[in-house]
Amino acid sequence: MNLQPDSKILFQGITAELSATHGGQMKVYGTKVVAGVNPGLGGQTFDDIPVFDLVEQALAEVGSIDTTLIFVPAYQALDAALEAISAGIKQIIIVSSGMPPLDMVHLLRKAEATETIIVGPNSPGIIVPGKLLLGTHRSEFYIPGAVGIVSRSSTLTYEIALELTKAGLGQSMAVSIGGDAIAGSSFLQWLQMFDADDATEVIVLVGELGGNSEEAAADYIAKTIKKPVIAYIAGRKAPAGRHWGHTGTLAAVVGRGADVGTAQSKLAALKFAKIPIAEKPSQIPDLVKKALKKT
Amino acid sequence: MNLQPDSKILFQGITAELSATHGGQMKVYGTKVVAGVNPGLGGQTFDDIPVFDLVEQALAEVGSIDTTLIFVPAYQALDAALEAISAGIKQIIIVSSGMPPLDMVHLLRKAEATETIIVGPNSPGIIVPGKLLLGTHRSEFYIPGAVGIVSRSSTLTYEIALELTKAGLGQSMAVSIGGDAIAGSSFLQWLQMFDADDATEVIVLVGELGGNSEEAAADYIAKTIKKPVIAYIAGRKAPAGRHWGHTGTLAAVVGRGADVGTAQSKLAALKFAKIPIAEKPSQIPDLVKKALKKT
Amino acid sequence: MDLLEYQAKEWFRETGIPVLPSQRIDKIGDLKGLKIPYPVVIKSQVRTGGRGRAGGVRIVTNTIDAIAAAQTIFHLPILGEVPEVLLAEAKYNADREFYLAVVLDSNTRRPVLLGSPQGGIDVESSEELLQQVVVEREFSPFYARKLSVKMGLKGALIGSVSDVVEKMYRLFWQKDLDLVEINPLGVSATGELMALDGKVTVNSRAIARHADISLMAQKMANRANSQNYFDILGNADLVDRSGNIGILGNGAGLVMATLDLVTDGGGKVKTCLNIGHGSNLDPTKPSFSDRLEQGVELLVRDKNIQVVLVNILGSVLKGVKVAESISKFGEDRMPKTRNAAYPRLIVRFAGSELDSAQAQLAPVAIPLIENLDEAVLQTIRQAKSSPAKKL
Amino acid sequence: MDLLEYQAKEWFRETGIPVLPSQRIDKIGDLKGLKIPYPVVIKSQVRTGGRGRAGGVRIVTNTIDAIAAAQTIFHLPILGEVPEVLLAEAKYNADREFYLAVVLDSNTRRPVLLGSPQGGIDVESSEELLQQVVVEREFSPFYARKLSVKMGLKGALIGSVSDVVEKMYRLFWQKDLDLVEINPLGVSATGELMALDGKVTVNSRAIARHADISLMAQKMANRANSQNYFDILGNADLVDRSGNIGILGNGAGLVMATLDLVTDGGGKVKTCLNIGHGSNLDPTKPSFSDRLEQGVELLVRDKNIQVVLVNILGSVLKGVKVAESISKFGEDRMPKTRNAAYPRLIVRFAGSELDSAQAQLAPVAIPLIENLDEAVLQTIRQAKSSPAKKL
Repeated sequence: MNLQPDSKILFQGITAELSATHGGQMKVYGTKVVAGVNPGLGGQTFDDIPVFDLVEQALAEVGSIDTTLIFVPAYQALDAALEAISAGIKQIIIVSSGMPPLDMVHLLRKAEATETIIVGPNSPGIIVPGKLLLGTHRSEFYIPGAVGIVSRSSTLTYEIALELTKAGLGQSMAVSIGGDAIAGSSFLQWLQMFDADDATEVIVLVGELGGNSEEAAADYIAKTIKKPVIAYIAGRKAPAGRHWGHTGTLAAVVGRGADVGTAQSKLAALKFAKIPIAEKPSQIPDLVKKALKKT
Repeated sequence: MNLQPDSKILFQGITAELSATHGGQMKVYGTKVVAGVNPGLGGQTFDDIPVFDLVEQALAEVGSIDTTLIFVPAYQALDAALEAISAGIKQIIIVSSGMPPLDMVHLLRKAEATETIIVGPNSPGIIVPGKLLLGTHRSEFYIPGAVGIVSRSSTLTYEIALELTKAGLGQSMAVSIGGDAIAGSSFLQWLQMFDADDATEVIVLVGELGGNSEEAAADYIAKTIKKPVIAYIAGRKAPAGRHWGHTGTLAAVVGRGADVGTAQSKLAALKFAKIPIAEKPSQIPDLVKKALKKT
Repeated sequence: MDLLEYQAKEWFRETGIPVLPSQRIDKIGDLKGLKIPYPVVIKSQVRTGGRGRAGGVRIVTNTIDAIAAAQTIFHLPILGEVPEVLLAEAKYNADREFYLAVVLDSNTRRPVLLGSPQGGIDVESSEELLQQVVVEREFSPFYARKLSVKMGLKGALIGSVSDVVEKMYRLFWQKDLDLVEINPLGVSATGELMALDGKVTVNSRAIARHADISLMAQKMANRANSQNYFDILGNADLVDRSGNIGILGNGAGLVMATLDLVTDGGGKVKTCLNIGHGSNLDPTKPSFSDRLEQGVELLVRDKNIQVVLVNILGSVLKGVKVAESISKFGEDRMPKTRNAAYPRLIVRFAGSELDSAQAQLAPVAIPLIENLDEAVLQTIRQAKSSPAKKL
Repeated sequence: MDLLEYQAKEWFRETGIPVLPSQRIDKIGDLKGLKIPYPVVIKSQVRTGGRGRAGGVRIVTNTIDAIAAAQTIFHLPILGEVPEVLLAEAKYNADREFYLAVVLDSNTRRPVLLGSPQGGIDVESSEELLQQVVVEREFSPFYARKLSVKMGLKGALIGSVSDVVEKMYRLFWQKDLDLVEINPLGVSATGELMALDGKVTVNSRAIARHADISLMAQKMANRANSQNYFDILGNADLVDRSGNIGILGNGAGLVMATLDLVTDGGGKVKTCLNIGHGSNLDPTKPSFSDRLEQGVELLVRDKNIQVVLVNILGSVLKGVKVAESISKFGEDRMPKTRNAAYPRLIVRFAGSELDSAQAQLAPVAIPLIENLDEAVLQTIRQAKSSPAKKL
């Protein structure tokens, strides 16, 4: 993935309000949001960002785009992403929440065929503290450093970052794959990325109940990841079978154990893989420090 | 395209009757039809050809397949071709006629994405006289030689082959792209192939009214093809605007000249490109001989 | 298969494309129960173009005028076609008129979206304004937006016009169409859109897989009393009503080549029938020999046809079988038909078992010739020497 | 959203999946007009499983028995659910029973086809027979045939079962389902297929884009008197009826983490409400500050809740605005609600303008704490010290 500070960013679904809030945040961070797209608003300019009706018009004007951020309403996100793919954009971050999962299935089939990276939906995106903000992470909670954070949440990720920052532990990068049942990128891909990233010394994996990404990650970490990993799982005390706004879909109908997706199942898998587990966010800095001492 | 005599061929939509007629013809010609597929007939054997319910079962049994021939009823042809693509087969000849054109649009989008060659639909396929028969060409009309034939018809191709054969002019290969409005392969692709093919010395282009492939071919020949080309166009005397069983769809609604698709338009384009035109099939051998003398 | 305007608009309505309130008028009496307030537009429902210029569209302001207009239009042929039904529709005040279409393009082998900001009868005279967007991959609404932007639209019209195009495309794909056209798409002063006329062409090969369209096709066929039977056998084409030669062949290219040869030689062909080549993959349809036998019979039955040239080349049937089908015909049916007229059969055949085929046809005096030019020559000679037909 | 059996079967019927003749029974009287010949199966329409074992399915042979059975079933709770309607259906003699399903799988991120040659109540006890086919690319019928072959089917059953699976997939895709299941699919001695029971789960996020499903959802919501209002604001979850703490947060992960902390600390949470993070991209839905204000009010109104912990972290709203929403609430509405009960508000906030936010909340005596552990501690302390509620 191209995460250079000078990479060129497109803002699909830009509005005056979104430009003022998230656009402004990114700009302050030095992220080059070179154009916005919103059909019908073409020709306007929001905070120095020129707006176009079509992605291809934006590209014709500003040249090639490294990453597009999608902020359109949920039912329009598939089309926006397909428009970006059709224009040759290879990195897509979908901030929008509420995308129907079959739209994601449709999109992933296309993305895989065209080797396009999809992060999200329902994701605050990626932040490389001090360098690059691709999405809606609140940069105020982050400082540069050596801890990589990968999670499924947005605000819970800030919570973890805040604890680390207060303890003087900066972050190399934080990414949320998004809380939906069908996500564009996986824990595994990001763990691999962090493992290969020179700036990252320790990885914090932030999971939550639902799905089985954490179980798969635990297994993958034990087998493949060389850097130390600390895990935290939210939802231990949540009643069973609830959605909590995430994980709209449960895959397991038949043929799977009844406890798949519970926080307990995830914690068991992490313990089995001998990964240190934080009981609460405020414990994470201590566990990170211990892990750093060992290396 | 792999047209080796020892290439392994699959027969999708095989039945006892089709096996006896077309299967038998191919076998006599030495074509290696290694398996057949027809859902529900799996486990049977027609003339030594083992039949499977699924393409993947056939592949598991006989190994990889170079080309599949599709003989299924028209409305099932899309699915049969997609099944072949999904199993990794890269050359598909669709013999079936009557495929709705939007099924072809669907198929071509997939075929292009997976770099699969589609010949047909509504095509007798390819014959390399004396070496290989991939389809339903009547081999009795062909003898090996140096004339390449590319056409949109089946029986009219035999007519041309018969005239050449009677005149002692053998053929390097004959292919029909099929008579449908939406064809998997184009005149241009085959002209290019013949131009590069060592066995071919002269090319006979057999066109007919409808569409604008012949006009495009004339232009392409003038600009690109080095070998001599002889053309014949059927349908000069046909009433305008009729389908003649081919070309179910006319693209030109607005924005195109009214005479696009007529034999006259094609003849004009060929004349403009200085390509010798046969008035009738029996004139072709003489024109071929003249062309061969010049080279 | 072309739909009539009112049928196209029914589909538009179901799809959510905005159309005016309208009523189908089968007979003059229907105008009395009109539920649309006047002024009303009475429109001839014909498949041919130029309806407006020919007087097939009239605006009326009361029942008496409506009846008068309808009576006129019911009897007004437009390019030879007299309407069986009319459409009574509300009047619309369009500020501007756009042109929109989705059409299958054999050149790009893709559906193409077409649009012009200058629709109505002007669309062909302002071709340079006609914009195209090829739907390269699977459709998504952004293709429609590309068209809107190419048409020069701005602001809210981009979204509303794209929405209509999107619905047209869904209809196109879902119903296997060759064409769906809205011309004009009325645009009101406030930006409201209305499909004022519609054209829909269903791909003939796909009809059988849509229950609803099959039903429509059946009704049309019954009404038009069309060559339904021929269509089952293959494709029949009337070349020249005054011709006296029939051509039957296996394959479109071969039939066309034969037609060219006969016509070049001075023969006059009335009908060509292509019975197709190869085996039938669909067991519900007639076999090759059935198509051959029934096809020959159909041509022979035509009282204007004096010579039938059967050109069968490399069929799935071997020569003996072909000859069998034809000789059976010679024995069984020829005597009866001979009384009525005097059709001669000339068979051109090349392929395996040629000799046995010739032997088989000799007793019934039907010549079997291998050389195409020779068969054509004999056909023309026979047709010229035949006595004039009594009708 | 789970459909009831009769609703699922209506969709099956429209899609061409074979189902038995059946009638919906809303009240006992409906059984008198039964058009299905006896024997008839009376089935409780509940969403929970194990209906058969619980006595919710009965075979009856005459009207008297039917009425008796219906009266029993109408009053029989199955896993706590009492049916509002019953289904009366013809009886079917199945020779064998298969299991078929299409389900969305978050693991492969694709729909998966499931099938077993041993369906009915046995399917879970013979898991090793359950076959899977992942629909990797766009669906085409060959995926369904793969499933049939994996299930061990031969001959004509390959085609007929695949045909049912194909229709299930079309339904799944077209209606945005999480699951469509036929269990059992009855197979007669002659190979005829029949969907004897059906389960359909619609994805909740997609409901709004299907007019027909939206209508069904609305009716269900009215009937079930569900937490509709909460659903507009975000996702509300009842944790423990006997709890006395309410949690409101912006983000599912954050709310869950807060719940864990409070519970680990000995607090008892009744309800959690996630109002979501970020701006609202859909202008028809309430803004962040609306969600915040209305959410707090909903929790405070609950007479069982004594402390509400509001955990807002890095919201799109700056601290001052968050405090404004909450202080407005403190001024305007707290006095009234204080009379009824005594809910305390504790606000945890971190982010820009923290100090100004604290200053703004001071006058209304609502504590704003930056540290999460500290906010949780105070919440638990308050909840424990609060006097018991009078209901």
